[in-house]
Amino acid sequence: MKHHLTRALAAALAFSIAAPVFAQTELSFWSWRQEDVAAYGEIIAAFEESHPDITVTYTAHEAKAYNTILTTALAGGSGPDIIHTRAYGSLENISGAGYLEPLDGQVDLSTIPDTLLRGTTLRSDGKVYSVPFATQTVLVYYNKDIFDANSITPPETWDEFMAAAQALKDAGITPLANGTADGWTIEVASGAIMPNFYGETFFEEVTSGATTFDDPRYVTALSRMAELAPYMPVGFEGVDYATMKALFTSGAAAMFIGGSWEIPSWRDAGLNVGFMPGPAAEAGGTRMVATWLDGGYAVNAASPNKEAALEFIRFTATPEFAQMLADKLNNVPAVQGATPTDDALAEIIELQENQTPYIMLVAFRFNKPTGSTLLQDGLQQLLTGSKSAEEVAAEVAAGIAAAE
Amino acid sequence: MQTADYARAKRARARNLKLWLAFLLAPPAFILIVFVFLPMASAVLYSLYDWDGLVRKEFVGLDNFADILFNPNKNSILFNAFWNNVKVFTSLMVIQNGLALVLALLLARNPRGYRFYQVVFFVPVILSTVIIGFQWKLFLNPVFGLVNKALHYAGLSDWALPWLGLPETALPAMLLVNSWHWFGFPTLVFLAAIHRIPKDFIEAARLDGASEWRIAREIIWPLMAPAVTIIVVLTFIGSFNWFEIPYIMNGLEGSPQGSTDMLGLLFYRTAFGSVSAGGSDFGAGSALAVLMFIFIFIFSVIATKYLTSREVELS
Amino acid sequence: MANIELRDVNKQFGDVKVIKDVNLAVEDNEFVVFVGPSGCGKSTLLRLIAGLEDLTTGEIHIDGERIDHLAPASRGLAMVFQSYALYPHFTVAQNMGYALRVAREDKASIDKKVYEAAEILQLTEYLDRKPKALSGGQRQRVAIGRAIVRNPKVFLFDEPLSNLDAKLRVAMRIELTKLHRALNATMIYVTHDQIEAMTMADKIVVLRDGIVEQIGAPLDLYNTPDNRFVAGFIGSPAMNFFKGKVSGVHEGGAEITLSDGTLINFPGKNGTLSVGDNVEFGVRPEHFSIEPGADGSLRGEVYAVERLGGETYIYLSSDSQKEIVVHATGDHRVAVGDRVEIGFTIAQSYLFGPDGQSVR
Amino acid sequence: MEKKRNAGLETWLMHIFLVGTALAVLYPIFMMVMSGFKTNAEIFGAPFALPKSFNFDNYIVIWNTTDVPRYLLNSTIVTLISVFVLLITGTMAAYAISRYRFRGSIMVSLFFLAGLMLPLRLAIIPLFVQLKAMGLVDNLLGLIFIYTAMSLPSTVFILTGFLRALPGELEDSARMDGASELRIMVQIMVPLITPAMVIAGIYNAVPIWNDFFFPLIFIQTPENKTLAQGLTSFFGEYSVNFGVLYAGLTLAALPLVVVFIVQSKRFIAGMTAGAIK
Repeated sequence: MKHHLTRALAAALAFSIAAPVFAQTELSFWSWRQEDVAAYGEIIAAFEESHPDITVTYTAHEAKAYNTILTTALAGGSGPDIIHTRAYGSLENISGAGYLEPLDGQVDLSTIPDTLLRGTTLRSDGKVYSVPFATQTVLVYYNKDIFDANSITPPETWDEFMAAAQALKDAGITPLANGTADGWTIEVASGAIMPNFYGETFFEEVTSGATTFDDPRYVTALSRMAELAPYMPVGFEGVDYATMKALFTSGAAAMFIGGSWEIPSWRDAGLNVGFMPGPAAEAGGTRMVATWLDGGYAVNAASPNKEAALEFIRFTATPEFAQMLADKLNNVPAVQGATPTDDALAEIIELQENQTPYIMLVAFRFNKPTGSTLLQDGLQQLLTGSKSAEEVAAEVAAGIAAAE
Repeated sequence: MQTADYARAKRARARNLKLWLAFLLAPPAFILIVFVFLPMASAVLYSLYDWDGLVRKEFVGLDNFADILFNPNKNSILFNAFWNNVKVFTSLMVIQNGLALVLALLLARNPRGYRFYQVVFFVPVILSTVIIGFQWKLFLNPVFGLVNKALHYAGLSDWALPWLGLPETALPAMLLVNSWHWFGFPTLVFLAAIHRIPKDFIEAARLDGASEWRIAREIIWPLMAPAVTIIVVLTFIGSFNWFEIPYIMNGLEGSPQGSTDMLGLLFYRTAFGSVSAGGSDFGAGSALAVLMFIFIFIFSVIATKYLTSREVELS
Repeated sequence: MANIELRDVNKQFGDVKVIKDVNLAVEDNEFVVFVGPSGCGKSTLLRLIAGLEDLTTGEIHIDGERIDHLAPASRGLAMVFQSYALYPHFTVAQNMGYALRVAREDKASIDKKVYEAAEILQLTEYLDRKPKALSGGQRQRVAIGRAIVRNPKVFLFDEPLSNLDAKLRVAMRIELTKLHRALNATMIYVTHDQIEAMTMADKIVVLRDGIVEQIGAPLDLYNTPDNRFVAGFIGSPAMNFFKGKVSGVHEGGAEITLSDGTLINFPGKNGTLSVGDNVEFGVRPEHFSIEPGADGSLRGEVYAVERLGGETYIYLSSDSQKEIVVHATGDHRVAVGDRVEIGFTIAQSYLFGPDGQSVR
Repeated sequence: MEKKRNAGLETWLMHIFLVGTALAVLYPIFMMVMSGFKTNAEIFGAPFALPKSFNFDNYIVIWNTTDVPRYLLNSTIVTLISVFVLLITGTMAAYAISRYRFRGSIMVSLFFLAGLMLPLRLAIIPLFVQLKAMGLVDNLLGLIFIYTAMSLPSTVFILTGFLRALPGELEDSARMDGASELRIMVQIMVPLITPAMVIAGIYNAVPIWNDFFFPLIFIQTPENKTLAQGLTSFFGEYSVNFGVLYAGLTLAALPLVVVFIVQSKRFIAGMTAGAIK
């Protein structure tokens, strides 16, 4: 017993001093993207090849706790040299606190469209703190085999969509895999359905204050969401993200509304999947897709290796990097100039012609309560039938107005 | 030897005793102060400042407290969470500790398999909350879950509900899971207390012709008061710090519609922010932590005092 | 082999004085019993001597040397506790030898001393057992053995027999007395049982509320109690007390009127009494005779009789006295309901003044 | 063995209740272990069924993607040392509080009781700042200190109760025997509360072994990760491979459950027998 303890103590001590010294600059790089570890390994290898004096270590933290881990480390005067940040409100929380290095003038950002740069710009000083990395797009996925077996063609309008759903339901198949247990999944679903009903101009109007969320267009869009309920799984109130995916991959459900990041997992599951934008309000109407900037790469202002870190950040703003992001991660890169080799990726980029901002994340996650909190709660209640579309819209509007 | 020498010798003995006590208390006190009380004191300090997210601004006294308590936009969330914690405490007292009491009384009669039951009942206590949370989340799944499947087989399809998805059932389901996790602990504590009651008391009552129920209520129950004190206080503290099960099973937002929101979740969201609910605010988070601490501390002390006063001395 | 002296010993717990100005001398080889009702401070006094409690003021000397500043083990004492305080995880031998092990004596000598003590106490066959496996009486003997092994100057006993049943208690009483003689040691013994005190003590110290009421040989306390408390505490059944008033004082004597009107003349006893003082008249149950007495008689109605053959206890009551106990030798044919007259003699009765002190 | 004659309705009900409770405990655990051998499709499609084959694919996935032996070693080091330090310091504090009257003793016990009610999670940021200043971030020693501090109050709470129940005459007797205070504590009193120490040890080892919150915040390099943390971070945001998850959970639970079952006799005897009579 005593022996073991001594050995254990010795081991513990050994770990604490086992920080080897290298001649070159070593950069730490934190992320929440655990599924991307291998791809980042390749990307980093490419960077290190051109920068032999710099080593980058990519650490992927547990996604749910990433915020806490990062926040605590930064507030404690610690943290990595390079930070994979989220965008919009989440980014402001740390850039506003001065933990990030402003990038204007230090990094060539000309390859990135302004709309995306806005997602990594601190509103109070107008500076960019993070190089946008990729956009996500809300899509309606459908199982081609099930559609074929039931002779259903991908619906283009809302009425067709409803009819297809009813046909599937009659055939004993759950039309839509989505549930409401994880609030964010239903917000994502709303990103596919609602924009085509509240229209192209609504985002500008509501962000500029010309209208509010109790606008009749928004109420209509909400009531469309309520019509999804009968086509969702039995007990959809308790269906969480994992269950949704299990339903769709197992072929128990025919459609899945989700983000563009899902594609690799459908491929892994060997599914014959097609995707489309949300249905148009009426025949010939536009079919918009909601998109948002997923995050970016930033430099820790307190990093002792700021120059080397900036070097890496400059690398992330190059088309070369964007190409790797598209090839290896199947992401739609924020940096322009990459040519997608993947068909699906190309298709998504095409769909983005008709893009609209994913409304709550892009514009209403800066104050509390966030638009997302309000909308998710509202959608849950709307779909269970405990609140009407008017009530939900009124509550969202009131909540946004009261937010500070 | 002078009188003064004797006095000095006595003082030396008293001083040695003090040194000995200091030797005993210093290391644990040091660890506790450095790793619990100092950080907590800093948290108290943090709560007195205005914070812009992660950056400390000016000293604002009790403004953060006033804000979370009296700002109508925020305090409804606070009160909802608090009320849920109250529900958790009362329900766990009834379900978890009630079950434990019944089992302890049964085991005290030394049934066949006595040892086996003791070990089995305690195994869930050993398992991590993560394991249990994930496990039961899957069991309660409306589509694949064993619970609903079992209900279907039993011909009770109407009873099959999306347990964790409905505001009415989510919290009760979690409470049952928590009870499943922990009931072995109070069972053993109660059983220990029953074993400590001298057998004569119970036998005398049995000879007097008292029913088992009467014996349980009038002899065993009052004499196991110290164990009850420990369990009530620990349940209280545990209930108001409840975090893991709701976090793992329904996430940080206390969904659906705040029905499983707890003070612990609210603190975490407020202090660190979350992807959906927005950025972090150390000031409000720390103020909430301080309020929780004060509340839990005061009530635990009062409860301990009250419960201890009704304990009966044995022998 | 030691004498002990307590000088002006006081002990206070917080604001509560539990021992008040105790002065006491214990002679070499003496068997001294501290007796008194519970809460009188007798155990505290013993613990002060042992060093388990610190004096508030005062001095304790053993063999002329002051020891109250010393740690318990340095005082040359051994103590036997009420619960025996055997170490449950040690065997009998380990229990008995613990003090010697602490004092780093060599193993052979420890074994020898433990064996010797065990022989005296007939414990040799239990040396390897744990206390759990012993009977009450055996545990008691181990506790005593543990004290013997240390060969102390003074043995201290704190109600050592109170956890034994009645029969064993009588046997142990005699054994302890024998042991005292065999060991030739000074012993201080605390009990609330006056029978233990009377049967074992060379000297009894009667305590009440932290004050020494009287010190003396057992029969001295019996025959000439200093005050009403000692008179009532020593002797079984307890002395009968009758309330009365001084109705006359004269040269060398006093005249008392009891509440039932009986007049009693006390020649040669008046102390500082004056007419009208409230006094109490005391007669031990065994000093009443069931016939009119030479110096006076009292009357009462029998409400209970206990006839044991060799002796008879008769319980009387009268208008002015709820209970009078009479202890007579032999069998007496009295029946419940009889009115009887009981006699007393002045020589075997006591008078206590308004301050409760004996009138002499 | 002949059963007693009075096996009446009441006794039957009791047995049914006990067996039912035991099943309710064991079945989910059985399911967890079984699910560790299943594929996702099996878990969703045939949840009640036994796995099609008892292959260790899921375990192999864990073994290949994560450094399980290192995590196991780290968790063992952290748990063992924490519990060891905890029991020593906890016993010291409990002994001082329960066996001596001294001025401020109530304050001291309140001080430790206060720690019991103070969830350290609430002070995570100052704690991080402090550990960083002490050079204990990303260091197993930091975790050991945190766990020891966190578990001290309950240890003191449990041990104080048991120590109070020991008769005072025992230590008086040892004092008369000439034993020093240290010796009385170590040789006489502490051996009598070993059951309580087993209780406090297991009671606190469980949350320490299972904790993933503090390692998430304080441990950054993979070599220093604990098992719970290593597995938690392994189950990435979008991977929903439940078979692997269950295999991991089983793996994480196994060491402690084995320790418990091996020690259960002592532990339960300690719990139910209470202090010495």
